[in-house]
Amino acid sequence: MLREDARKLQLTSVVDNRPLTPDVYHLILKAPKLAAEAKPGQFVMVKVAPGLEPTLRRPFSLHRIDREMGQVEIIYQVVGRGTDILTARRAGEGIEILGPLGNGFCLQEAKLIGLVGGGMGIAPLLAAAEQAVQEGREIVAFLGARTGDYLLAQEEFERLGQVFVVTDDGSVGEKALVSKPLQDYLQTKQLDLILGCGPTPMLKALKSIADTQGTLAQLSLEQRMGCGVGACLGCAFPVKANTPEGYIYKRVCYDGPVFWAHEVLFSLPNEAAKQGGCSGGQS
Amino acid sequence: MLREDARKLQLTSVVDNRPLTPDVYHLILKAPKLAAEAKPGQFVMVKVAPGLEPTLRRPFSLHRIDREMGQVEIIYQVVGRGTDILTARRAGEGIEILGPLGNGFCLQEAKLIGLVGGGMGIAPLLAAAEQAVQEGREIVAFLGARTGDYLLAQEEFERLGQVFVVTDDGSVGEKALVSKPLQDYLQTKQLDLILGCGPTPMLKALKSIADTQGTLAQLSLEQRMGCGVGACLGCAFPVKANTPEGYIYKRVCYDGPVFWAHEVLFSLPNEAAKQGGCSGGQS
Amino acid sequence: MDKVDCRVQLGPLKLKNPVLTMSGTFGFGQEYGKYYDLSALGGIIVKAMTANPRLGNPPPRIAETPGGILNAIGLQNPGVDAAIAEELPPLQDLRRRGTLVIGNVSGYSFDEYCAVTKKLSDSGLVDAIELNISCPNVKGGGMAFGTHPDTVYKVVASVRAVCDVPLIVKLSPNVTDITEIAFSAAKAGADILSLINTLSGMAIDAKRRRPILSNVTGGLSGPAIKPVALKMVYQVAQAMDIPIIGVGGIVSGTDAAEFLLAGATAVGVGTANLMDPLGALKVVQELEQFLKEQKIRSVTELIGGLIV
Amino acid sequence: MDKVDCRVQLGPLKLKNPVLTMSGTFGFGQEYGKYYDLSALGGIIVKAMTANPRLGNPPPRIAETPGGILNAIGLQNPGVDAAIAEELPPLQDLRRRGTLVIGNVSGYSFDEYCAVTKKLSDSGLVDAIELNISCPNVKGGGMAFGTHPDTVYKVVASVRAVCDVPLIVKLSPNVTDITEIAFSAAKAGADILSLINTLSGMAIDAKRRRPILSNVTGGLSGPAIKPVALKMVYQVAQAMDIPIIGVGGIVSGTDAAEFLLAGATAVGVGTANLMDPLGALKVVQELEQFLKEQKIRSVTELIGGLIV
Ligand SMILES: Cc1cc2nc3c(=O)[nH]c(=O)nc-3n(C[C@H](O)[C@H](O)[C@H](O)COP(=O)(O)OP(=O)(O)OC[C@H]3O[C@@H](n4cnc5c(N)ncnc54)[C@H](O)[C@@H]3O)c2cc1C
Ligand SMILES: Cc1cc2nc3c(=O)[nH]c(=O)nc-3n(C[C@H](O)[C@H](O)[C@H](O)COP(=O)(O)OP(=O)(O)OC[C@H]3O[C@@H](n4cnc5c(N)ncnc54)[C@H](O)[C@@H]3O)c2cc1C
Ligand SMILES: Cc1cc2nc3c(=O)[nH]c(=O)nc-3n(C[C@H](O)[C@H](O)[C@H](O)COP(=O)(O)O)c2cc1C
Ligand SMILES: Cc1cc2nc3c(=O)[nH]c(=O)nc-3n(C[C@H](O)[C@H](O)[C@H](O)COP(=O)(O)O)c2cc1C
Ligand code: FES
Ligand code: FES
Repeated sequence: MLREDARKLQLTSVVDNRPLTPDVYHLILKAPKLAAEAKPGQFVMVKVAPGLEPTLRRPFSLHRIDREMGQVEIIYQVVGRGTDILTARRAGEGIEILGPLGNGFCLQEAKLIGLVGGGMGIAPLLAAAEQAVQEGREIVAFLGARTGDYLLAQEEFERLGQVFVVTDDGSVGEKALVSKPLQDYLQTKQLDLILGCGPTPMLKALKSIADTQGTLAQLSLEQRMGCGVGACLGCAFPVKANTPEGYIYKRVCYDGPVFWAHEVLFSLPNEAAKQGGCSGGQS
Repeated sequence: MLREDARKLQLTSVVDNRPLTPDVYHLILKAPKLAAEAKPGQFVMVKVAPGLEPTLRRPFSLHRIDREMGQVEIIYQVVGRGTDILTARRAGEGIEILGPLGNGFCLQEAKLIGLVGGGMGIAPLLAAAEQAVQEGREIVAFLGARTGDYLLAQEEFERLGQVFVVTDDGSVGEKALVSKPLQDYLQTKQLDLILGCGPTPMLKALKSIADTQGTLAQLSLEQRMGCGVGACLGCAFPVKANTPEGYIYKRVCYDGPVFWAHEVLFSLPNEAAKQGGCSGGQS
Repeated sequence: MDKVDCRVQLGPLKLKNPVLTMSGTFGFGQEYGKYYDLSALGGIIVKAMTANPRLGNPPPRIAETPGGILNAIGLQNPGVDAAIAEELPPLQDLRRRGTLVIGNVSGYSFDEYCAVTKKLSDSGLVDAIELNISCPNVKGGGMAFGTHPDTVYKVVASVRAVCDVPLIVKLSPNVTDITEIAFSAAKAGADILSLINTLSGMAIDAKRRRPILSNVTGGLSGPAIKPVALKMVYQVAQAMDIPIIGVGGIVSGTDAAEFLLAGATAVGVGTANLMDPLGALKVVQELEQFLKEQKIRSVTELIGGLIV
Repeated sequence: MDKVDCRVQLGPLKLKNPVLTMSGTFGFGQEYGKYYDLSALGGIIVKAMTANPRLGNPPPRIAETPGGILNAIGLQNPGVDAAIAEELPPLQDLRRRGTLVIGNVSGYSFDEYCAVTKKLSDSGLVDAIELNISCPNVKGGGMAFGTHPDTVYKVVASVRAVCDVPLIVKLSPNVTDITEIAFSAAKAGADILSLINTLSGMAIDAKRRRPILSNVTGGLSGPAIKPVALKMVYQVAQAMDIPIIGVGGIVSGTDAAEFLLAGATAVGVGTANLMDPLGALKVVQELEQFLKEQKIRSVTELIGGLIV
């Protein structure tokens, strides 16, 4: 009765779940099947508690994929009910997850890869950096955060390549947005590929830098999700298309979460917002 | 801002929570305030999980009240979602409870007390038996259950007085309903007071025995509850009254859970069931 | 921010804070008054009163559902005369301390609604009257009072004529168009609307093949219905200019803030009282906390403040 | 008990078991087909189709609520022609294996409903058509198709005339009297009713002071609405004699049994698919388990079997 993707529903066990800052946690899961097949940039839907509540699973990117140990790591920020519940899970407890989901980064033939991460967006880039270096590519990381406390995994990146850090408050590195060191860098050097993840304003800036510089860039996007498997159309993100409206909605969970920067739209063409559809209770 | 009863909301900690049979658990809580003031026959409302789900707390009678250790004990059967969740709570975890609630048994001047318990109904009788014996009274217990496995606390009762046991399947004691040994007993002896707890058919039988023999009897009743504190009128039980209908509804949580057998009605007079009230969505 | 101003003006009523406890979930205040000082509340709406004492429905009267509960209490109450004699006097001290006491009136006929209202209004024991017109059992009729604009108009207008205190009309959510009903109630003289009452629902014990409630159906309340309540409050607030008490699934200060943003001037706490005897107090405290954290000086800034 | 018989006759339709997956929560089956063999299902109702491709609403389209979710997808779909060309053909093998494939039709005008229905009916690619008349955005009108008996009658009758396969009409719960609507639909020629669609609702982010859904309001589904759905199914089943697909918050075999007892002949699983990709399969398996445990030989024994 079950088919191949049913393997993605797996009971993992918590190896560790500890706070890095008061509101950012590092979760390590024993999940051999997942570790064996997951790719950087893919994500999982975590059932934060057994039973009916909360209704939906929570999506988190893989921060690290450790094939040898059969483990995956997630870094999550406590922003609401689901992540709050998650903080209570202790080592040894089981957590049901669904994954790996989505497409992951596509490193192509890139020799020198720029990784641009803002805040929690740094998390999934480490997995990509580790894979890239393992494959003999070179990386350079541009990491930004509110304060030094939120600069995730800085040391890990420093072991892998050159790292530029900035913070909003200047507590660590330059007081700037992460687009600044990237732009500075691109004045003199070229990147074969940029991988970006972070808050929307950062991604917008990144897209415009990539567009103007003509650098290929992939962005990992977020959207509120329902199913996580491509069926409910809940996680829509607008991308350019040859339609009368100039765009269509793609599914972050299935067609993404990684998209080419040049296809993504951070604001809709003209009357788009008005073109609603069936509102008020329908779907 | 808080008033005296707010003390009834207390965070207790689990000392032990283990199965006696596959579906009956014994829960021991560290709860010094509760142990200090609770009386046999009172109950607590247990918040089986933090957060919004399940919506309501679950009522359980106190099986044992240990003032010295500052502990209370509950025996519960797993019958649905709430009790199922409760089985997962481990020693050391906190559980919020509300209690003690209700009126408890009233032993009055009784010298010889008969305790009649069926199934889970045996649980609250132990606390009463222990208190009675401590106060120098004599007890005789009539315990019945489906099978021997469900004969709770038989040994504990045997340490306190004479015990008659019966089971539905005859696996332990006589194959009979618990009213049988009670009736036999009453053929030759007199009880000053009967305390009863158990399934409705048993309570009905008990009431009719007490009525015909003229023995005083108190029954501990159950009803689905909302607030547990007497405000919502959710836990109604019909008792005789001088009203045109011949009865009124009392609150199990507040006026009970212990009622005099002679006042309780297990079936309503005549047209009562028809006298509905505001149905379908209202209250 | 140290101090925030929680006072609101709810139509003709002055509230020390926007949190009311809802009818049927708070008795006549007595039980919860043992848990905390009720003067912390903006007001309390007491259990529904009818002309004569009512026994209420046979048990079970409560069923739990995902995120909510169903109830079919059946308006058990001692009747308006006994309530005036015994239940309302102990609450008068609260009124002196600035917490409103509001009577909830139910009935099975126009006459009953009017009679009960008049007695309560004349008693001087309540600051306002809330009309519960969502009861489907109507003498001779069968059609609910609260679900048809014409009937709503008639009952509210009749009651208005005998009511000398501010009149709150409590609307049923079990309707096609809540704004239509709201218009009727307002046109007939309601000073304030409270919405919503419970959604009609049902629970079944599959193994026993029986409904859980003796009454078969009941009213759904609690967090599960919050989205429906929020939407109806928003819809009515958009459509017309009448003060609204937003009710349905409020268990936290944030929930209360959501209703205010949607356009309510006050909020009602029902099922949360059953979930926790300090439920309504927590809403008061958390709402104040919310205002402080968000650096909002007066709760009135939230009212209708949704950015769409 | 070793074997139980799960087959039901749903009006003109034969189902291998009473579990259908509901429109909008199952796409065109493709994604879930990678998780399990869809022939385990009684049938699948595919995503709503309209005359032209539709983009759908801007994100966010989903909000979580206590015990449920709100959605405002906005009928994103490739249009009926593309669906007939690309989405429905891969499902034909399922039909050969006895699992029904049912088209869900939405529209913004009578003409659109009829046009889409006719194309689907003529295509031979679906076993039945489910008419989604709960969409409040109507060309020129503003009144919803599904909330007034006359409009319901008209749209169902028009569609019936061009529909050569069994016609299911899906009712909105956002009405005063669901039986009135059900009667209209039946009189106009519906073979089967499915109820309920989502309840109208709303979610607000209090800190940002904004609605969570870009569309402001959305449709509430999931366990939270089960009591409302059960009650409406029961009410319609009591009032009239038409086969019913019971829908709303079903996540387990016991939930399914409750709907059957209330009077449904089949059940629909929606949000449960989002909660767990094996959600609908589990309902099938648990229902079978329930029958075995309860020593019920045929699932038909449950239908309407509530003891009141
Ligand atoms: C592909 C993907 C990868 C992600 N990776 C990470 C990560 O590595 N680390 C991390 O901290 N966060 C990550 N997020 C965001 C994370 O999913 C949300 O912070 C989380 O779901 C919030 O849940 P909550 O219950 O605490 O918040 P609540 O606000 O209570 O959640 C309510 C609902 O909204 C959804 N929601 C709220 N915020 C977001 C959001 N930003 N994105 C998507 N759904 C949201 C929740 O999933 C839930 O369904 C990722 C999101 C996506 C889509
Ligand atoms: C005063 C009192 C004392 C009790 N003492 C004990 C005890 O010592 N040991 C024990 O095992 N059980 C006792 N019960 C019964 C116990 O409360 C229920 O078995 C329990 O609430 C079931 O919860 P559930 O979530 O597992 O079941 P579910 O059926 O999932 O519960 C659904 C809802 O129905 C209520 N409910 C279901 N069955 C009962 C019932 N029999 N009585 C009251 N509410 C019910 C639940 O509290 C909950 O609100 C007592 C009940 C009362 C009223
Ligand atoms: C147990 C109970 C009894 C109720 N009794 C009444 C009542 O007598 N009169 C009335 O107008 N509403 C009554 N209600 C409805 C509530 O006042 C309130 O409108 C509804 O429960 C929704 O709010 P909530 O979700 O916060 O509970 C009752 C609700 C419950 C749960
Ligand atoms: C994400 C989502 C999309 C939906 N899309 C449709 C749709 O296109 N057509 C339709 O008739 N119903 C649609 N519905 C309603 C469901 O089919 C179903 O009637 C409703 O969700 C109640 O069932 P549930 O509680 O099991 O989800 C949708 C529901 C959800 C959650
Ligand atoms: S979350 Fe359902 S399609 Fe992406
Ligand atoms: S449970 Fe509320 S009055 Fe007893």
